[in-house]
Amino acid sequence: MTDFPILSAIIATPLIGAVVVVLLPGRRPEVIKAVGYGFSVATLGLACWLLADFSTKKVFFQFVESRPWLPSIGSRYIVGVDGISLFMILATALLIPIGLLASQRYPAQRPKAFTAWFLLLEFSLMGIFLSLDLIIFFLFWEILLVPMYFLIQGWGHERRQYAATKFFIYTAAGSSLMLACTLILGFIHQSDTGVLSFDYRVLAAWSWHGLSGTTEVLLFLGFLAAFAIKVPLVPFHTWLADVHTEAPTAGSVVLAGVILKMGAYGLLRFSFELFPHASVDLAPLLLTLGVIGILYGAIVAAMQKNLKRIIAYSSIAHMGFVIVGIFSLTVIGLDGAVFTMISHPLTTGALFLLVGMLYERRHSYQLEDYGGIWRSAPILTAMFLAAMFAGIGLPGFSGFIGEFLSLAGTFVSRRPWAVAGAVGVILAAVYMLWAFQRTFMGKPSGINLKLPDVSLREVMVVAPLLALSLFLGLYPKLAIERIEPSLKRSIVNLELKTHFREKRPKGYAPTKLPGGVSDTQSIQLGRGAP
Amino acid sequence: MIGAFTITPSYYLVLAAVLFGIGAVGLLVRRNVLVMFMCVELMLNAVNLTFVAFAKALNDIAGQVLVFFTLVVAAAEVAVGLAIIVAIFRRRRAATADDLRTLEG
Amino acid sequence: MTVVLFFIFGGLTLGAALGVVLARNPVHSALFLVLTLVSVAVLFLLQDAQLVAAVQIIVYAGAIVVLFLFVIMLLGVDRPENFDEPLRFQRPVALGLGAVVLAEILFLAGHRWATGAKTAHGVGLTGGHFGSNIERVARVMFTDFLWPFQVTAVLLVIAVVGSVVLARRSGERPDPIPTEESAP
Amino acid sequence: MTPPIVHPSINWLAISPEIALVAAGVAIVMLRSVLRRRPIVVPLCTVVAISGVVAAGAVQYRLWHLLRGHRAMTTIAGMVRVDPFGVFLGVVVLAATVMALLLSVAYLRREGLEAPEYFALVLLSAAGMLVMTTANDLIVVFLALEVLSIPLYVLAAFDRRRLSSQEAGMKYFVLGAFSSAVFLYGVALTYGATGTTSLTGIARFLAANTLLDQGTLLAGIALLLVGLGFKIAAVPFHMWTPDVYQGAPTPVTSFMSAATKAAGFAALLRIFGVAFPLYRSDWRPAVWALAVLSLIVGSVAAVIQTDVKRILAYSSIGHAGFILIGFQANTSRGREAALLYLFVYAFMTIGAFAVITVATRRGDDHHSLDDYRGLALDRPVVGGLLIFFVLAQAGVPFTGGFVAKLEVFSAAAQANEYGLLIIGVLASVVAAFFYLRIALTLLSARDDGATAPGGLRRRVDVWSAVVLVTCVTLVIVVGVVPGTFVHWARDATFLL
Amino acid sequence: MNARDLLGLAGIIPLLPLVGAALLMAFGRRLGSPRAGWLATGLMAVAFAWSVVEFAALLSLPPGARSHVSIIFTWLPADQLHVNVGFLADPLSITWCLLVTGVGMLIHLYAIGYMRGDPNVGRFFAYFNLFAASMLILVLASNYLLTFLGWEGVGLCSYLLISFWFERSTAALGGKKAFIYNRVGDFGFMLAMFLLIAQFGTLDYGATGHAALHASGGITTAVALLLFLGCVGKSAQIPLFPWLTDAMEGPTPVSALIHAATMVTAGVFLICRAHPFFDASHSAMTVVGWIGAATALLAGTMAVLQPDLKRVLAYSTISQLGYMFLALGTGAYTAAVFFVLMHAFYKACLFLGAGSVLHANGENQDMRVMGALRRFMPFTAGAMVVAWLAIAGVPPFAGFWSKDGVLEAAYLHHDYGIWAVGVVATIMTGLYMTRLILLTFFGTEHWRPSDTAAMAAVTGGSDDEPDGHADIEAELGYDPDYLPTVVYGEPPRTPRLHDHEPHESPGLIVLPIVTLALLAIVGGLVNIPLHGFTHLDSWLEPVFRGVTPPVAETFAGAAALSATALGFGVVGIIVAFVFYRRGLPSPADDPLRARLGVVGNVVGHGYYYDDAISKAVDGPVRAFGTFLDRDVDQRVIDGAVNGIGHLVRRAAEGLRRAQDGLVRRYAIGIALGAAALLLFFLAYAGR
Repeated sequence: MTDFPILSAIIATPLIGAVVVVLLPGRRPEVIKAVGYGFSVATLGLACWLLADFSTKKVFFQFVESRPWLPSIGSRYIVGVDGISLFMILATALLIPIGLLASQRYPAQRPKAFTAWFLLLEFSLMGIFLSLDLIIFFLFWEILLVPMYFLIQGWGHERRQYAATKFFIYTAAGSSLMLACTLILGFIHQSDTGVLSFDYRVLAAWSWHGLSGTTEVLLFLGFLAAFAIKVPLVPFHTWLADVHTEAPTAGSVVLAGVILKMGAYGLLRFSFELFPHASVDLAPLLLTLGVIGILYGAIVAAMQKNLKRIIAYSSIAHMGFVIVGIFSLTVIGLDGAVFTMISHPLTTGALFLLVGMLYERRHSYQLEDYGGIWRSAPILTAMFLAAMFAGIGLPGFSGFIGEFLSLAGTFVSRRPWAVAGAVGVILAAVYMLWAFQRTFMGKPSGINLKLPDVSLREVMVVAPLLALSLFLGLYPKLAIERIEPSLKRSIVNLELKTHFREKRPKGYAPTKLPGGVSDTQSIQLGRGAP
Repeated sequence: MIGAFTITPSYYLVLAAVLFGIGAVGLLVRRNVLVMFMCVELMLNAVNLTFVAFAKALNDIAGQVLVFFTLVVAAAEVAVGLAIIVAIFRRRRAATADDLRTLEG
Repeated sequence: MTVVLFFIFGGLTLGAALGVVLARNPVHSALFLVLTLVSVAVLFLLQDAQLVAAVQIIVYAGAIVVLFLFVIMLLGVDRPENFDEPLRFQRPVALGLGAVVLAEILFLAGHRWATGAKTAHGVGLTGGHFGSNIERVARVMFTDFLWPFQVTAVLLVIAVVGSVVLARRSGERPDPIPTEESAP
Repeated sequence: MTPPIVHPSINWLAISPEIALVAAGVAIVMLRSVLRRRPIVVPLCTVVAISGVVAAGAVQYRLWHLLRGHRAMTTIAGMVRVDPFGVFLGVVVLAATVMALLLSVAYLRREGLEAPEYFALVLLSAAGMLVMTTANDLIVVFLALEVLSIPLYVLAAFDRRRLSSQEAGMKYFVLGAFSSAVFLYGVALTYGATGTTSLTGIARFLAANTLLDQGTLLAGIALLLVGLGFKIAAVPFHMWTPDVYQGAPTPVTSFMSAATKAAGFAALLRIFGVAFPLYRSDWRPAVWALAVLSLIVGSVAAVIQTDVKRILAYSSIGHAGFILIGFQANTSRGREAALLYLFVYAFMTIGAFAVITVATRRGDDHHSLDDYRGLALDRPVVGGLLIFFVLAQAGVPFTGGFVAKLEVFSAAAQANEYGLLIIGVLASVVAAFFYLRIALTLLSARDDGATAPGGLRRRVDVWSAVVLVTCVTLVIVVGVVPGTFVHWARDATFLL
Repeated sequence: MNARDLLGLAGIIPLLPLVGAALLMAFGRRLGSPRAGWLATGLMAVAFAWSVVEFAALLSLPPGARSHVSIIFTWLPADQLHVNVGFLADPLSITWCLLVTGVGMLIHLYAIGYMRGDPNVGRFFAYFNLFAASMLILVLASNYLLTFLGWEGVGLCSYLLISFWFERSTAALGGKKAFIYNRVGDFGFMLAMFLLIAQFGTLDYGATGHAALHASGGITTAVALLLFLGCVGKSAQIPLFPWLTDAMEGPTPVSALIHAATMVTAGVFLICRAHPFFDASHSAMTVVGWIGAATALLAGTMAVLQPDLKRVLAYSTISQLGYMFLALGTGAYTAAVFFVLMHAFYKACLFLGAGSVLHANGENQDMRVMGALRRFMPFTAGAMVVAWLAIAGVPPFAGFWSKDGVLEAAYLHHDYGIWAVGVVATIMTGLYMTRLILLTFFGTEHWRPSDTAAMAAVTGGSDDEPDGHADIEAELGYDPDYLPTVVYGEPPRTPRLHDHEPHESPGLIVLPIVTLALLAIVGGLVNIPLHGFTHLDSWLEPVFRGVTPPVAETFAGAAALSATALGFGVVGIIVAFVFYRRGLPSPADDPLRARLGVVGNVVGHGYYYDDAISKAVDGPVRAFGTFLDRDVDQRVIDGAVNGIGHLVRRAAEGLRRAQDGLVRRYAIGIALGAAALLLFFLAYAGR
């Protein structure tokens, strides 16, 4: 492996891009768009390089960089990538250029600021998924709000100010508690070990020497506050629909595609290894919330009259599958969860893009304004069909693999929840088909009779997502073999620190880390003391 | 008989405290800014009395020295304060504190 | 003897202070203030603070109050003002708070006021070979308290400059706010 | 045979910053009286003033390098104690001063208020603040308090054309006099309780003998807290803040908000850190209450305010709360956090007020949100800067505001003050709401086609530009590479 | 290249139509009609040929070795679960391949003619090929998950094809309904797979089959029943049958291929594949048997009074599928498979014939306004008569043998109850089929406009505003306003051929019909219950090794059973003749219906089952959803969120009121603070 700091490069490229865009003269929008697009594509290239260099053998973090940042509280700039974050990086790197390309013509005003904010968004997302220091992680986690806020505020629809503020305040409220708990955790760790560090690997290697369970649970809940709002788990979800309805298309794409994953990623990354006992004890609670999310999201989605709201609530349901998969505490379930996190950006991203195209033609998200679009825009309809069935988990598309594995894993460890969750598979069909029928079928009238079909650019925007979804649905091995080692690490780590024992399908050998490493030392060493 | 009953510094200190209280209450209840300043003067005097009493009690001359600084401060404050009043009075002929409430909320 | 004087002038102090607060006419308040100051000066004397007492009379009664009276006359507010309180609850709350604060201070400090070290600055009111009260004050003021003494000088400068700035008649007729274009 | 008077030794270097400022101030007064109303006088005085501050700053720099690494020089009978702590805050004060002066140049010309005395008063007030930062004696603290306050009263009332300005001066004065009287009474009681007003003396006395009747002392501590709480605008002694901030000329407001807070906290930290460490279990809960109240009021009250200067005033109350968190922890980390916060805050707030200064049209009276609507659209740079500064104050990452908050929070966490920590983070979220409100207004187009305050293309004068650039740079630098600054703050926490 | 290598290439069978689908999706629009159709049909023909090759390859192997799994690649490697994309070529799968490709090819051929002139014919054949591919994957899969892939694929195509004429509201709804009902079944299928993973850690047919032998009864029953739920959905058994009748909204070839011949039999296939679990669980078997029997009977009754030609056939399909499950429930797998084959022949023939009739009648599906069509479309009529005799179970037609085998098996399995129900159901079969034939081809003509001019007013036909439909029809290939389906209780439709007379369909349409009719005649030969003629049984024997279908002790016994079944069937035919030998006196009145009265309404409305469901969905279910959305989501949850903001605002207003600009108030504040602090120290001084 070269010593080229590829991760820092991935984080920095969008930032540089944003700065360059800001410095460019504002008179030539096409130049600005081109430049912004170039930088985002460059980031994508780096991400693909990362994928190529990524070793499926290693269990622990790869490409780690570590530099001092805030010595007074022992916080360092540490970045590293493992199977979980790798694909989040790829999803981000993929969606950003697509989002930019989708916004080529609409929204039209102030392309310079739009591009700059969008690249900053990518910058913060990359930071979130790559940073291994809790403080740095929070740094990026929080800065994300700013570009997102200004994107919604500046390029959203009628009630954008309400939505933007709600988004900012609501999510900031959650993450503020996470910050508090991060600090408390760090100082508890210091008083226990004498080392003041927020290095994820250090804290994860440290296993609560006889500290009270309640403390751990409370801290876990503090983190959960941030993650549950981002995911969002069902009672903390109401911001999502509002934001989606008001956000510009590209914003919705990234929001549903990557930002929602931040919550699940946080749970996956932090809850197990930092709060092992708590995550084992609270697993039933979170499973329940996840199942509620699946069913509730689906039912409420079926009640919506607004296309974007429908997809927004469907995302809640999909994220429910992720949560269920995570807290099934089985390798299969975790596979499913992460795989859903990879597939959901593709399908929902495509759906939001298509809805955005409809909006650009019809300037409405209301179902009653549509009907019979199929006649005037067959290609758009075809793409929507594909995206829809990919979304509701048709085998052959990536969505199915994720849902299937999540539920299968849950079924292995906790059957009732899996059964309840599987009902969501039926409901998904209900609301999506309903929406599709109302929008594309039936007799078109008035303007719907002569909506222009998609342009080549628009096909180029959506097609890659669908193609990838199909590819991953038929060859999920590509992703799973890279994800699984990290997930096994989580499970093994849980088993090491707690009395928890993974429930395995009959006749399966207990989970071992690949390459035979499976004992405490390797966990400690592999994490690499800073 | 009277000689048996001596005035300890505590008497002065209590007296000073009361004086301080009167000054404070006065500042709260009077609307006339001039009188409010006078009340401040009362409070400062109470402090002076306290200093002197403590000087007596602790048999430490420093207590009396501190009084001089208080005096200077009092003088300076009064000068500037009155100047402010005069300046305001030039604009609008009202010297009560309640009349000045363009800034609020 | 001291007892009698204390009670006379103590009472006088408080009475006059109340007078300051209660007098409808600012002029009367000012005169009551003089009375307070003088009787406080006597109380100083009773605690062998001769210099302080003298300065009290000279500076306060002599300078400050005169300044007050001067301003009162200048502004022509020397007429009784009406005493009805427009602010609801202001008076009861004020009185209540005053009483409470006073009570608290007395409760706190009441047992034993002066708990401090004796003669911390090495010079007592009496005793030792430090000469008169003036000498003693000077001795401490120009050694231990030299720095604050210097600072007071700055304070006086500020007082002068500040009052000049505010009261200067140059801007008595506030120059009309110039309009945009006339602005540089 | 009276014993001879031993004159205290004087370390001139230690007090030369103050001397420089006072000298400059007096010089200005002299020039004014000599040159009368010649056109040269104002520029000249400006130069003198700034050079005075620079000189003081140079000395501070020297002192910093002398004293770094836990050294201190005590002089003039122990009344002055120059240590890294004092120097650090002194530097903050001087930075605030020089920036306020630079802002004032164009401002005064625009408002037609040019007067040399203005500069003199700013300098003298700054001198008082420096005295405060190095004061080692309660009476010095008190005098410094007056020296820094009285000029501020005058400056607040300086704009003779606006009644609001004079009203601000009046209110500030009345309440200031009141609170300083209270503070002085506290000094007196403390003197009575310990027999001395010297901080180190008090500490020595309290360390030596335990008081059976500590009532007097406690009363004294309480009243001292009141007096200083007023200066730093802590709830419930804050009520003057919004009115005065709104009424005073904007550069003065910036000076007040940045420098006064620094000086006030200098006194607070020093008095309670040096003189009353043994009584921390008594005063820490009290400070806890002040901090919580300040946080809540500071963040909540501003939510419905409509005047930008007022919003910033309330936010400064909130910031006082955050700094109090660091103070309340009463650990070296806490002091470090408070110092860093004061440092960063100075630049954030002066930056914000600088934008307000340059953005508004003449008259300095139109600061309602409606006046600022669309500013960021009509004048992207100016508006963008204001957005940046409010976001920085909101504690957005990669700005100094975030690092400062992070530091105080970590201090609370280390001191196991979890309640305070939680309230603090939540307060910062609520505060974010009204900061966003400002940003929102600046970004939303005016319904009436009118352009932003002060017309579209008003040039920003060079000095204000310098100030703005400095603030932005520092706030960002502290936010991105905080290491060095935190290190300085750490060095400056050394007190005894 | 030996047989095994050939079997290794079984994957080519689904690959061909898959390629076709891809090509048609890409270029179908450009190809247009009829070239697109020919492409699709050609590929199906090749696939059929290849299936024959595979068939031969299997035959060339000894019976014991007639099974080959060819793994293409690892599909889903999660943890130690390894699901492959692999194809299992064995008698069962190849049988179905022959069926799907063979009948499929014929129906493709038919569709070329039927869909001629439809502008979207490319899309149609793309779906058609995609369906075939999915169906073939379903049957060839070597594990449950891959089967599920095909399973969902056929569901998708069924959805797309039912609502192919998407501008017809009924078509759109029908497609949605079909997919959702199927999803309910898939829910069971998925749970079954989860259970398999949890219990056996694999989804391979082979492995699970072996494991099932020594698994606990509870597990096997659970797996069996969950799988059966899937089959119930896919094969439209009680209680998940209503979608199939609405599926008739699709073009008739779709109904023939998907909703008669192939897809709906996927349930039968799945149970055959998973038979070890059913063998191991007697209770599961019983459930299957009874559900099948009940469906056979009830669906039969529902079909009796339907006025709509295609809906009668749909109910008949449900009923016939019931027979298949009846057979499965009695362990007679081969009988079931046999039935599937025969049913595919005659039912496909019937549907195609029906399509031809509609074609000739201007898309009119109302039997009540037909009659005496035999004179105008002799071939169609002849073919359908043959198919009628076949389905009615008249010897020697195919249906006789298959039905006979099923009922005999049921009897010999000692499931007398099931047997009885099945036998009674044959009455219905005879009844409704005879009625259909008589009303359509015999009796009196009702399609002449004059005849029904009186009714023009009340009909929901397209004649309301005839103008402007011609061009739309030209553009779309159909009239979106004309809803062909006629439900029970609707007044007779206006005939749609305005002046001209009905005519025989072109050869391209007739040819497949006739071919299928021939198959319906001779098809029975593959498995006549005489010694030496049970080809199918022996062919499928290796698949169902260990399952011994009961055999009649004596030929007489067998004959008696057959006679009984036949007799009941004939009863039905006779009843039909009694009522309808002259067709209908007038389109409006139906003698049998008049006779049945209330019962008539009940069965006619399908026991109000579907109505009840839709009422429930529109009523309580929707209400609950609205409650969740309006009250819980917006009012309670979001209300709480915004409520906090409101609270802060309130507090702010309070503070603002306190800040009233009066300096003395502010001073009070200071004093208050001082008092509070002092009080604190006073109270706290004790420590």
